[in-house]
Amino acid sequence: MELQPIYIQILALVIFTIGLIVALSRRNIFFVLMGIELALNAVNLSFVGFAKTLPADMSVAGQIFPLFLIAVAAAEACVGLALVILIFRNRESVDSDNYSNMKG
Amino acid sequence: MLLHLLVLAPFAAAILMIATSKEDPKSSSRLAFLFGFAFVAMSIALIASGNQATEAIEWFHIPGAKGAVYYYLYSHGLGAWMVFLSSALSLVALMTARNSLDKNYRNFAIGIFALMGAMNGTFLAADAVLFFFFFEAMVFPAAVLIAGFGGKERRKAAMTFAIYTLVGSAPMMVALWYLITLADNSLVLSLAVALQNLDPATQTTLLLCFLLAFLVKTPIFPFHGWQAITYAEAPAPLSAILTGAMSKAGVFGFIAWILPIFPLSMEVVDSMMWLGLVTAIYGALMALRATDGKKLLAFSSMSHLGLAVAGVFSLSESMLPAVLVLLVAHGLSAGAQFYLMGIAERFAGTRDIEQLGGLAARNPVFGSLFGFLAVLSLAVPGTAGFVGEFTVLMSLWDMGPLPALAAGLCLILSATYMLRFVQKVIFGKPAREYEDGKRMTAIEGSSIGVMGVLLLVFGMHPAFITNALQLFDESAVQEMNKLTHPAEDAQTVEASADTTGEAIADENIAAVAQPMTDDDLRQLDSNLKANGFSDEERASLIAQLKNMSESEVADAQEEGALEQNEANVKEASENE
Amino acid sequence: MLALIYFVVLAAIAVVAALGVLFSKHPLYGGLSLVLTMLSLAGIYGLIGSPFIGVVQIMVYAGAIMMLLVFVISVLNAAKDSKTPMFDGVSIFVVIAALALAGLVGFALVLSPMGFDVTTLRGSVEMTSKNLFDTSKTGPGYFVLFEVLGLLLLSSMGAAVLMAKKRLSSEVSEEDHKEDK
Amino acid sequence: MTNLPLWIIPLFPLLGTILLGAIAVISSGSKKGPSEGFVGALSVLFPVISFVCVVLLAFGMPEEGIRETLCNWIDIPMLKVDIGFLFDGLSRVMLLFVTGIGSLIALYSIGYMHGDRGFTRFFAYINLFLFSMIVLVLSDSLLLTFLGWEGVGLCSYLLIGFWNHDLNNCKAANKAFIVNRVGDIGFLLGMLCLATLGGSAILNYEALNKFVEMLIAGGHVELAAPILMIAGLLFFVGCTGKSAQIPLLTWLPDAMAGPTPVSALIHAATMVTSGVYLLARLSRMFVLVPEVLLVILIVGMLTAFWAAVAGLFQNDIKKVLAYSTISQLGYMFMAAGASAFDASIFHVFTHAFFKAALFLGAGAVIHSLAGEQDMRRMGGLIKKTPVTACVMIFAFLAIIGFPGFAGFWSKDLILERLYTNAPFGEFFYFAGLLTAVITAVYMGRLIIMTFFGEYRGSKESEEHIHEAPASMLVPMVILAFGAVFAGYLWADSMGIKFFANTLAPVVGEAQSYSLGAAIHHVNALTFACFGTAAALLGMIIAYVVYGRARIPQISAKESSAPVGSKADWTFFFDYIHEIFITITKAAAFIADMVVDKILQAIQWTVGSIAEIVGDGVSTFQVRKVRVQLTLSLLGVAALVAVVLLTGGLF
Repeated sequence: MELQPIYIQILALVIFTIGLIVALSRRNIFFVLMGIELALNAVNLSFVGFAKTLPADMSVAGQIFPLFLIAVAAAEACVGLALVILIFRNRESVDSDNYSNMKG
Repeated sequence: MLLHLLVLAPFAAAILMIATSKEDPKSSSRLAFLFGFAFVAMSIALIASGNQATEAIEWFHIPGAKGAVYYYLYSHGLGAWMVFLSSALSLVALMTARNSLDKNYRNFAIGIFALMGAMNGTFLAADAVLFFFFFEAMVFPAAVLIAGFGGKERRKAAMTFAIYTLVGSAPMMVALWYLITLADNSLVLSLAVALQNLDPATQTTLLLCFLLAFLVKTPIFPFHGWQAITYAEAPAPLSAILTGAMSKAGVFGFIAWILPIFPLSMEVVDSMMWLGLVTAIYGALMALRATDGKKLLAFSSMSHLGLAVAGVFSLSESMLPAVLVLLVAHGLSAGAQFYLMGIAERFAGTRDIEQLGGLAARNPVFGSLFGFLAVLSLAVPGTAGFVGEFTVLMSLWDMGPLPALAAGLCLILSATYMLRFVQKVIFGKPAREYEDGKRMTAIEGSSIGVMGVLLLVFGMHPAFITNALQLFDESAVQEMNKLTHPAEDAQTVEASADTTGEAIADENIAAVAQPMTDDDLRQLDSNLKANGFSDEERASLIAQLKNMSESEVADAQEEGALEQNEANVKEASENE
Repeated sequence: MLALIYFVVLAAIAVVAALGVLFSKHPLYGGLSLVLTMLSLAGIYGLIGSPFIGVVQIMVYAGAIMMLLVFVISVLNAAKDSKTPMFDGVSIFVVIAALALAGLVGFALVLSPMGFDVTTLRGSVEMTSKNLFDTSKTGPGYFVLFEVLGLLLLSSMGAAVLMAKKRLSSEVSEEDHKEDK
Repeated sequence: MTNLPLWIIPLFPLLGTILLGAIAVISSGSKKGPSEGFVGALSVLFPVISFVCVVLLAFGMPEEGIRETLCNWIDIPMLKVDIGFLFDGLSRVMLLFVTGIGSLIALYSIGYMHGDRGFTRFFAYINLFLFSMIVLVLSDSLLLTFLGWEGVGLCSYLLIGFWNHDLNNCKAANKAFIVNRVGDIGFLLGMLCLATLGGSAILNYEALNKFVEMLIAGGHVELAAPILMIAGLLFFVGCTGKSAQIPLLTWLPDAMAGPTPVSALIHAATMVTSGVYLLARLSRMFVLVPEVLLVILIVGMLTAFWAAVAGLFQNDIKKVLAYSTISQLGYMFMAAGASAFDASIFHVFTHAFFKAALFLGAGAVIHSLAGEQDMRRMGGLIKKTPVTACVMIFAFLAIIGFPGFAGFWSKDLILERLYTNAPFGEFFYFAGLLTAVITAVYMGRLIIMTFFGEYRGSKESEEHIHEAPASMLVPMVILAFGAVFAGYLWADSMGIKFFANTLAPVVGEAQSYSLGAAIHHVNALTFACFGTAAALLGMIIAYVVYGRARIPQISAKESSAPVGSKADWTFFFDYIHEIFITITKAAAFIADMVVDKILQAIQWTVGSIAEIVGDGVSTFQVRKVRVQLTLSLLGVAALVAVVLLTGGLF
């Protein structure tokens, strides 16, 4: 019984699914943001896990890309939180269903 | 250079027009006229200078396609004449709109120039994707102009027009994309080659997709729902352009894209021809009942274009020049009639022909012009319309007497509705009292009059039109080949292209009537023998033929003799 | 074998913490569980030979981003919203859809064979910096991406500042309110 | 003087058209209009010049005629046609009387149209008509003839509807044009039919004749006969349209709505005879298909008889003349059907004189009565307008075939040829003779009701009756001379065969082919006696029936159209046409109200379905963003499933 890459992938999949469920099923806007973070983390893990199955040069991309993803996540969190605060000031609510004023 | 100018300069002109004053129609109209004249002059130069092509510039790559999409313009006689129609009608539209629109003249001119550029692009594009691009681009300025300057139901009309034409050409886009993923690039020849390798079912599907776009644009019978309301609600100058030039894009598509690309089966050709004839008769019947003057003209153009499409799909030798003359004649006469109807509407305040009447007495110059153009659109001999319709009828006669009879019925009906139209609009007494609106100005009258005179001139000497016609000549085919296959297998492509483009390609070959040679006579002799002619009969006939072809210098007689022996042979076989 | 045990432990912690995010009522607890997930993921990174990413994960993700989130949650008192139910009818639908997707993807994963490669490069600082800042023409060109990312961060910071500025005046927010209507 | 180019003949009327048309358009804005003297002089000048040209050419014409190709017209594959002119015996005769009578009638019109608002326009049309007519008879190919053919139809339309403020005139004009159009399509299809046989070159008359010669010489007539028969029938349809034969004859009586000079020029003397001209021109082709000739013969006979009877019931003086014209055209067609093309052209020639004289006389009567056309309000005019009456009476004697007058020679010739040439000759001869009797009756009725007895109009209008001005009388008198003496160009029983000789190069060969060797030699005198007897009998009947002032008094309101069973007889073919019109209208109705509505319904249904679906989806979207996202999640799942199931495309 050795560690297999498939275990890593399944872990990533589980976390990703939980992230999706959090993001979509919770109505609190903070949980939505956290769900997205969770899903992003799972993707990072998947990248690295796959990178380890590739030979020398090809494994580089999979290990660099998570760095970029983390940076993008940072930017996303920054803007997302600012938005949440702004909307919260206007609506006095963290219920994401209340935010929808998209008119078709 | 000329080609680039004709396609791109209208857009530049449209942008330049933005710089003119919106409030002062005088200054902007002067600039617009200047541009308009320049474009007409360029289009005449284009016709005069014969076939030409630009350098093929790589434009962009479509994902999945093998080759690049080229910005590649190519002018042949057909396209050049259509460009002439679009620029000439645009000029007259700018002139007539000058009196009807005051404040927004500038915006109108911008729209017209954009439309003209798109139309010119459609008629000159040698690359299928480029063609499609312009084909779609035509819709937008036209729809915007209808929505901005039309009559009471202008929004509905613009929506109907845009949705119908865009939805109609959507399948073509898909089919085109599919084809260019298989072809080396998107020029006609490579598309035709690519299509040959497909199985028949796929070919038919692709053909139907292409046909639909042109059927809607022309429009042909079950797809004409947009036409009447659009032409009626659009401002009259725009209606003139729509019917005179834009609807030609449909027929042009049949000739320049469908025929060379698709190997057509007999059923398709037959059903398309009948569809055209049904459109012709249906349009004429609808025109008989129409009470809205512009709708009447719309149905009349539908009828004429149906005839043109029927002519295209008769696929006879003389089809191409015949249809071209018919299209030019129809473009000029229908355009002029729309302008006149617009002036009548402005003058009397209505376009309901039951409400009009007596304009000949109230406004004699207008009345004479109106009557003159109505007569010209009736295909009276001596006008271009006659040459077109007679030759189209002749092509149809090739397919059998029944299509020709149907077309003849259509001509009778066209006389009926046109006379009714004339009678209701300019004769009799007005049905109600009204204040006279703006009269026809000298510039409008003379520009429309020039169109009438052009019709007469083309009618007496249609060679002006037909001489420009060298569709798909040798050099162009080679040019395209070079682009398609840089060096190695140009040979094979040419061979296969010849077979696919046969319907078109043998036009030029057949034009040259050969004098009789001894071989022909021998051939004839054996034919006759096979058909059971006795020796003396053969000898006498051949002696006669020899005498005729020797004594007669004029090639007319030669052709007569040639045809005669063909006819004899044909009859002989019938006799058996 | 040892690696597997470490992995199982870390994975269990990560999954449990992730489930904690899902079921916690107050966002603050949710945020803290999320931090826990990230820490255990960082451990897994180290375990499979990418220590640099693990370190960055701890420093940037768990350290900076999540702390920002937790900070905001504590600043906004109303973040805990007792009126809003944790789950509603839609949630069931979501769970079914997500599980369906997960099942399918998992099925695909299980079907595809894969194994660790012995020649795989270790995701050390050295390897990362060599590739990331390789400015030679033949190189992978990550540095351009790196610069672009810098711009992205800068602009997102600017955006955040702009939105924060609006917050300062109450009139503006009223206007916003109108606009939103 | 034969070095005159041929194109000069149509050139002058064309110039006249352009000039007068320009004057008409330019002056239409002004109140007063251009000077009538100036315009009148111009409009007579151009026809006269071309008449002079024709005369000069006619005297120097070589036996085989002059051919001249002006330029190329249509040149596309399959169709090469030149603009060329052919001046031979046939076109010489036609041109002489077309330009001659045209000039006279232009002169007459100056007086008749005096003071009309559209004076200039009228003469522009007249010149255009002469141009078209000259092109029709002068052209050397069918296509160019067709140009003239439609051109004269167009002018006829314009001139019938000349007083276009009255919609009834417009309707008559429309009817004329549309009925003619039906015939024209026949002509057009006939041309196409010929072209399939021998290419477009065969549309040239000379090539056609050569082709026919070749067929005869090669003995292939029976091979080509089916196609030639169709072509012949189609051409004949064209002729029935233009020459008002059964079944396309209803337009001619209505066409009398136009000014009287127009009726005289177009609807009596020239245009309506172009059908006969075409038959003569294509005689070489027609004689190959005797079946078609038989059809022509029967149609001609029926037309002649029917129109003569219908003429008996008319009260409108111009309508009587219109039906008489149809009847006489029927004679000409009978002659052509009996392959006596020269006789039919001869009748065209004499008919042009006496019918034009009759129409001009009727015009003068109408003019003097200030527009009154109903014969029941005339009578006794011989005392007030003696010159007009004399002209009319001479022309009357000519039309009934009174010995010595023009009609006598031509009509007798036709009857004689009918007897000798036609199949069932006796029957057709008898029908022709009967028609001649009826002709004499209705023409006698016209003369009696108009010129004899008491004046039956109102008293105050009697004061204003006056003789027409000189410009009207001069042409009338000249035409009356023609009506008397034109027949002596071919006085068969006197041995003068000048006319037959001039036509011989054109139609002689055809006739001899048709008749073969067996030419009956009969005593011309016998036929002359029968003819004279018929005319006298008709006159006596007319005198007995109408001479004793048995004309019922009528109220002022009553229309001049016949009523009751007489109307049924008169309008029989109108009723038949009505059927076709109704069918067309029904088809249009179905197209408009059924087919189009169905298409619109489909269009509307598709549109509204799209709208409903769009609306539904958009309301769905607005409320629940999460639901929508989850849906997209499911979509992704579905895609994954597809990829798994298909194993991936690439």
